[in-house]
Amino acid sequence: MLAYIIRRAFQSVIVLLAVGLVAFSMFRFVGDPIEQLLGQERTVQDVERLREALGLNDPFIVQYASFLGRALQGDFGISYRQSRPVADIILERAPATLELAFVSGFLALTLGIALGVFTALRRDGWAANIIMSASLIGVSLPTFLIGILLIYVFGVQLQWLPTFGRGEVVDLGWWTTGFLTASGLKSLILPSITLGLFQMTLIMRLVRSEMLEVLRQDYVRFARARGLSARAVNFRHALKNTMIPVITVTGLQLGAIIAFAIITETVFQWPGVGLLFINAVQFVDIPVMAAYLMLISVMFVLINLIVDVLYVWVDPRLRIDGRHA
Amino acid sequence: MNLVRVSRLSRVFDVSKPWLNRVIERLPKRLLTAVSDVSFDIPERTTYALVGESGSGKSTIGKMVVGLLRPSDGNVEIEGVDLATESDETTIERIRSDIQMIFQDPFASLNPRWRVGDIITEPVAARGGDTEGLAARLLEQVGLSAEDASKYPHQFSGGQRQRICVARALASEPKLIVCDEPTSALDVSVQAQVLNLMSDLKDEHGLTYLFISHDLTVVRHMADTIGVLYLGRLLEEAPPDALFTEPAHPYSAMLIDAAPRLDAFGREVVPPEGEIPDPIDPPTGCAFHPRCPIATDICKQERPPLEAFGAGRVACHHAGQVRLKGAA
Amino acid sequence: MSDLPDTGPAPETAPPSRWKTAWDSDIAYSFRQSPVAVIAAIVTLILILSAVFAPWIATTNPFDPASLNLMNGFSPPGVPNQFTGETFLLGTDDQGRDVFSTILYGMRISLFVGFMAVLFAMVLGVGLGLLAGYVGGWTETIIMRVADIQLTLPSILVALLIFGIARGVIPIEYRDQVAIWVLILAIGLSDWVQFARVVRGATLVEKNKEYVQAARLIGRSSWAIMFKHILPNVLSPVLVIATISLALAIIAEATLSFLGVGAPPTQPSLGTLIRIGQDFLFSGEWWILFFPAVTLLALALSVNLLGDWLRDALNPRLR
Amino acid sequence: MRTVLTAAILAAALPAGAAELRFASTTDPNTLDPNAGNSAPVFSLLGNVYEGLVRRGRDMAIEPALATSWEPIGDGEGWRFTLREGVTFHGGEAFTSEDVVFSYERASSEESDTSSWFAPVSRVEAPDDFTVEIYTTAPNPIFVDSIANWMMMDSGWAAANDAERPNIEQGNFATLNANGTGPYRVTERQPGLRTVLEAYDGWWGDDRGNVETAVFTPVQNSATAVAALLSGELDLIEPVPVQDAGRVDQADGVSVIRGIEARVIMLGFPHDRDTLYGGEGDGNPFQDARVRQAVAHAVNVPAILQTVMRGSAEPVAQLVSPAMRGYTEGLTGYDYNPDRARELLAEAGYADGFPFSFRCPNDRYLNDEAVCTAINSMLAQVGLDPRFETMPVANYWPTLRADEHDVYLLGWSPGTFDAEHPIRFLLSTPNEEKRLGSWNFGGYSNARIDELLPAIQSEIDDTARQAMLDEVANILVDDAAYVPLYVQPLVWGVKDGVDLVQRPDNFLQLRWISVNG
Amino acid sequence: MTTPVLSLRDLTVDIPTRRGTLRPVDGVSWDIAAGEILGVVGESGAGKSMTGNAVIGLLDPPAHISAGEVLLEGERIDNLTLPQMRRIRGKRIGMVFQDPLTSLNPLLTVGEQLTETILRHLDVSEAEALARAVRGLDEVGIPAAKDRMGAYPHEFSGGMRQRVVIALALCAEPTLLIADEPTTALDVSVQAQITALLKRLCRERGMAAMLVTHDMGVIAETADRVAVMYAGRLAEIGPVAQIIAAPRHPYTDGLMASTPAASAGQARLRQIPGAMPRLGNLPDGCAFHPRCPRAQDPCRRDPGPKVGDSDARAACWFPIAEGEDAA
Repeated sequence: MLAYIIRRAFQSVIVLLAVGLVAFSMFRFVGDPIEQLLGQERTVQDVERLREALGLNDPFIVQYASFLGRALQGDFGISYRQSRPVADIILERAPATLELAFVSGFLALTLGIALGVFTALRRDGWAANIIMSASLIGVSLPTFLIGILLIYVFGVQLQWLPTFGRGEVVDLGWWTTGFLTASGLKSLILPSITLGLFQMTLIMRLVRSEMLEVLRQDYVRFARARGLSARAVNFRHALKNTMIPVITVTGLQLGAIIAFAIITETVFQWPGVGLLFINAVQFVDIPVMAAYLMLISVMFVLINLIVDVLYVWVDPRLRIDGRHA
Repeated sequence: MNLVRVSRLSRVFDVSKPWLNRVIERLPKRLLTAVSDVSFDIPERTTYALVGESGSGKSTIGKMVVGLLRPSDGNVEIEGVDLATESDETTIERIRSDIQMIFQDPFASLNPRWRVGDIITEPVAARGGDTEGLAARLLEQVGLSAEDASKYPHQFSGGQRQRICVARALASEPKLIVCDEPTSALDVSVQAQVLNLMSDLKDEHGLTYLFISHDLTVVRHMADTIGVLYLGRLLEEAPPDALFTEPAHPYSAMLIDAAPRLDAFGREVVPPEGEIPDPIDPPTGCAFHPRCPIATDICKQERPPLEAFGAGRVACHHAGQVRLKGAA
Repeated sequence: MSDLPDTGPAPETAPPSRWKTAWDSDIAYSFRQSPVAVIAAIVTLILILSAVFAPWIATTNPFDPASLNLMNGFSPPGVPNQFTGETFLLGTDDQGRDVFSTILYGMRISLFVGFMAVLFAMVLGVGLGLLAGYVGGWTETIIMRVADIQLTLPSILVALLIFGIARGVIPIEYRDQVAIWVLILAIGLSDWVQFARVVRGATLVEKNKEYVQAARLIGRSSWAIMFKHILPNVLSPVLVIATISLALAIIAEATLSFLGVGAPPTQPSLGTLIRIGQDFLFSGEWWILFFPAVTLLALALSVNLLGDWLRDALNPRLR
Repeated sequence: MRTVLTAAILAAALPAGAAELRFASTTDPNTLDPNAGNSAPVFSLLGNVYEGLVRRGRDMAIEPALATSWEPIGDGEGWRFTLREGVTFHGGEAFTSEDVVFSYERASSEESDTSSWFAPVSRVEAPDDFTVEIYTTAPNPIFVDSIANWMMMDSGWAAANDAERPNIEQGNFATLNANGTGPYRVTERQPGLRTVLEAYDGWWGDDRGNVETAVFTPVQNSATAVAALLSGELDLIEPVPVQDAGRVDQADGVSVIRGIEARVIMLGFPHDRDTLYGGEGDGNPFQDARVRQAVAHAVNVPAILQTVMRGSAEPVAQLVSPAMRGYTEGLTGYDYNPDRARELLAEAGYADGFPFSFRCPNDRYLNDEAVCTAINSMLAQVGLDPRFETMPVANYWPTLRADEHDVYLLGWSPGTFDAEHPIRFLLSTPNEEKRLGSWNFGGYSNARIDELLPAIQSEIDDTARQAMLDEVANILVDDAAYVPLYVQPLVWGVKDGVDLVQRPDNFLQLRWISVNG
Repeated sequence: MTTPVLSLRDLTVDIPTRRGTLRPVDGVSWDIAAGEILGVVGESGAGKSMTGNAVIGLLDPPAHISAGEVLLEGERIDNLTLPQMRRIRGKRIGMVFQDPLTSLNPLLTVGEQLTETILRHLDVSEAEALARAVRGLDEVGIPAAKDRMGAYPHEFSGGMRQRVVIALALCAEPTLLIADEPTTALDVSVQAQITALLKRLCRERGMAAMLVTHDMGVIAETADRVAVMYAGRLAEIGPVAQIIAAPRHPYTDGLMASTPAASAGQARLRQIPGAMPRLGNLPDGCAFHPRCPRAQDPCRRDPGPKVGDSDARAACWFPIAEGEDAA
């Protein structure tokens, strides 16, 4: 296990370096930060002074190296736009995104698995067929359009739910949470549906097909032949085996939730890192963009690692090290 | 004259964990010796059979003979040429076209997306040969009709597919055909058809077979010489009748005894002890000693060499000291 | 050794025609038995055909700026415009473009982008997947790690990156023609990984099958084995993924257009139309958003339904 | 006792009972440092917190603020300001001339983004605690107008918090905190998320409504803001997309307040290129005034205003809006006349049109992309062949600055609210040293305008000055150096019961807001 | 006469498909008495596994029993509801599948799988279930049974795994065991061990068993009686000794003759021409007639009549008389 983690970590570092390089090379094309930093009455001298101060005159590779060097020490630089340390800004925004991603991921996972199991067990039932077809609507409309429609219906027409933001949040140390207030919880509903719908559909369909596959396996037949109850066969035997392939894909999907949060956060003005990133792109706030991308990569790598550990935890066949049957 | 000469053939697979795991978990390198020091010759126009249970290395030998696997040690010479070391392209091509193989699974050995005609002629077409009328001729030779060339494999039954495999094997007019469990996926009545076909073709085309199987009865029917393999080692080599009446090696005797027989109903078999050991960590000395009823100390310490015994060769410290339990 | 009913050789009667064979095949039968698949196929076909024949169906050419009359803007569906008196079936957008015609032309762009992006992703992903699966070793490690990196970067970011680079690199006189291709590249690049993963997995299975060994035995080159032997056998899952990817690519195009990096505003795709239309959601000009959105939904949904059906139909294990 | 007293003061300061106002705008000010960001969002918000020596009234006219009066020194050597007494900063320190001198040094420092305002200033002196003398290198009649956004900071506070100079790239204490003399103080600041302002009881003025607490939330997506206004989550939003104005107006409980902004939207040309950036072959047809006039005739501004802008904007023929000082009355520009446009093109030898690049931002001005798409069609309709492209402003400015453009769209809002401003930035021959023509991307050059600008800048007599401004405006029209299209509209959405004052500079003055009911 | 443990009365299984209804099992009848092992032999597609699945009610839809009866100890079980059937499976009928590797759930320990089965069917405490599980493993010859309870299936060798499967099938002490090709996936030496084990357990427990296999040799050594199936129909049934010594149905004869062992010493094997027909394309009359050397006109019209007594009978128009050379 340890060796596995070390190897993974090593690969992850390479992935991170590559992502960083790609990301950094991209920033040069996003635009010129100076244009966004200085007002219309600035002078050529102002521009030059600021360029020098921000290190924008250095060669690209020097900028990347110094970014990496500082990033290793947890210093992601100062936001051009907000003139504050990027690490602070991201820490401030991360709870919003993480809470949204958590709720969406939770919705996607629980509903996805429940509906997936249901549609697999009632494969030919009308309810299952309706769910299967209807779920495709979730992947047939762009996320932003779903968000806008939800806002229009539930926010503007019915006025049931807030249309933007996180509502009231409670400070718990450096973490801010919307879970503890009614308005915070209400604010979570629409964005998390928007964000989770797509993933839920994917997970549901995956669970269904894997479950159907598992239900055909000999050990399920054998469990049936031993007269085990439907519950034991479907859940104790079939579902657990279904989870093995599902874990991998789900891990990737949860990673995607954080990435997709960009669009949802934009539509709902959700004050998370995704919105921060889109603003950073708009204002060419390179340090924020770089830090965000690194953050996403780290999250992805972490999720991958967790998935691998889970995998071993679920599947005893992977647990043996050195022993041979 | 020997068409095939296999000498001191060995094959080791590295099944170790990755390097880092071994360092951290202090694991040794794990080597699986699939084939260990096997030598035999196949005279032209004869059938040599290799028989053994799973993990005995019989398929690995087959793959090394046809050149799909490289030996770790030892060599295989076909018509005096070792494909692994030969550098002359035309010689390699010539030898290659002299070797063909028939596989176990008639479903997996035909490309499901190719038409039967294309499958059969591929060995010739790939070398730029003339394939005019070839498929039709071959199909008829194996008992199918020429029109079948335009069909796809899934339109045929298992037995018919195996006939197609035979047709493909014949396309390049080979001298040697390695048959790896050619009938173990077939029903008995169909198996008889395929085996008969193979016997007929052997005579018609002057073929040499290396016949690999786990089924003693099939081997006994087909082979001129039988080699018994256990954990990658050749334990005994003998003509079929000698082997089945007077096996010299205790393992051969055990195999023959354990095989279910039609005429032995009501027979109370005392089943053999134990199972095949882990090939990564084979027993010392004679690999069979933990299960051998007549093993002595020397068997644990010394690996017996394969030496001439009776009509064949045997690798046993106590050769010829066992008797079959049931009458053959 | 299965004891299930043999589905092997069919009885030989008079050789049926190719059409008859196709009609009789299991796939065709399962298709006829699935009303959802039939409806989805009809809708897809109608949409594709109307996109292809847009110049003959559409009443105007919305991509010809010289033909537009701004004063026609915001005409409601079927109601004469208050200034020009012209009537438009599905109304007009803010630029006075006939929404019906714009949808047809927009769908052309969306479908073109979708098809080409999937084709690109498929060629790249299948090629790399085959290579990784068949060759193995370092080649495989590198390809699959690159795939990991690719997965780490959300597709939107990849697309933004490619857009930025393209803008910096391509000279202006080509930019208009190239914009679409950049979009295709961007979507395709973010989509190849799943093709590569699936093909690699299937290749790993196929390469150990005996027909591949038979081909190796006669000395066929790796190239021939990969493309002539293995490729045709890994195409079923590829087909399924391609179908679903097509729907995803169409939506990705819409999302990129929403973020303002999609098709140029003078040649709006469905996504651009939706982006434009969503500005008018509150203002009462619902048709500018509604019709393109419904078209997109119909297109993506029917393609998805087809993909869904295809997945089940091509998966013999579920039969 | 003390509580009662506070309550009494409160009651006096807030006439109609304390109220909370939740308002939103698209852009969050990037800083609270009045010298670190020279942009409308910064000044709009800080205008409630900091004050200058002078300020603009409801009608945009300059009126006394921290200075009670001012007068020229000698014959245009500078200006002498008499400061208001009894003013305290939010932190409690008294406001004196020392703070003014400090604020000058800070605002004009190299690190400051507002230093250009002080280019004409030679020195600043403080003869006593409540008098300040600002000397200029040349007579400067509009100097007082130009410093309405120059905000007074407390020298002691800045020193104590190590914020004596603005720091654009690193930020400092003043980036997140503010200590002004204005009617509101910042009690909470979460950049990009939420800013809370509370009424400052110690403010010297009395012209204020009843907003006790104001919560500002940046909402980039205007549609989201509209939804929030309609659903009652916000009391005031700025802007309402023009297309939604009608809907908001009709909705119950909310209404729209319209006005015209200071910003003029125009088309620019590539005057100094030898060959076109997006063209084919040699030559630059836009150097021929007839071609530029043809463009002006080709654009159907009324139609754009009617449809794309929903009748919310006003056409204009010059670079400033009627609300600005120095606006030229009675000027007419080019009418929509496609036939004339084709004639002019034919006269210039381009009857068959020619290809050129036409670039627009898509996230800078109201409906910029839609306006440009419409213009693109109109140019095509007179036979021209524009290669149209839109991009985010982050890419747009760099390409313009790199001279990668032919025809382009530009909006200009004069920071001084004076017609001189666009002449300096847009019409002067570009000259880095003199800081002239820095946004004149097309490189337009006209000797007469270059000659008139210094005269305008130093002319104290309003009539003479207006005559010169009129002359420039007419040159602009004759030459079609730019094609002014319209003045960008101001459209705010408010909840019923919110009374406010909307100024063309789009600044939101909380003290003029009353919330009833 | 005691009631047989299992009685099949004209059992017929149908699979409706779009090309018509397939009939993988067609009118099969037999009895198995307590302590008796009935070997069911036939080639792929003969319907032998399908018969076993039909008995225990594990037919995959759309396959279903369309006619006939299944009686377990005299009581009809083919018309039970699913919950009722679940009470019978494992409890009164045990089943063993071909592949021990895939029959066990890889994620649960052997002990967990055993105890869940015991607790499901027997009203015992958990401790008692554990004890029984250990006993069960011990009985099938798993060494150190107690220590192996916590082991996962992949930690066992192939032969041991099949022993575990047998322990699982028998842990609730059923009266009938259906073993579907239990040794096909095993090596010869292990195969002998497993057949010996099955024989011993049936004898010790007085359990009836239905042993499905394609290997005549295994039947010969294990079964008391043998049923030969062809294309879903029962071709011949009778005591092992009698069938092997004197088969009456030409198919039985051909099947045994085509094994290489039977032709030892001959240059060519005796082969049955052709292949078993597809279910959708069964010939009229006796399904074997196109391959049968003895076929005559009646064979092409009607299935063979039953010949012989209830103990040993064949379905053939022209059965082979004792001592006659079939070929």
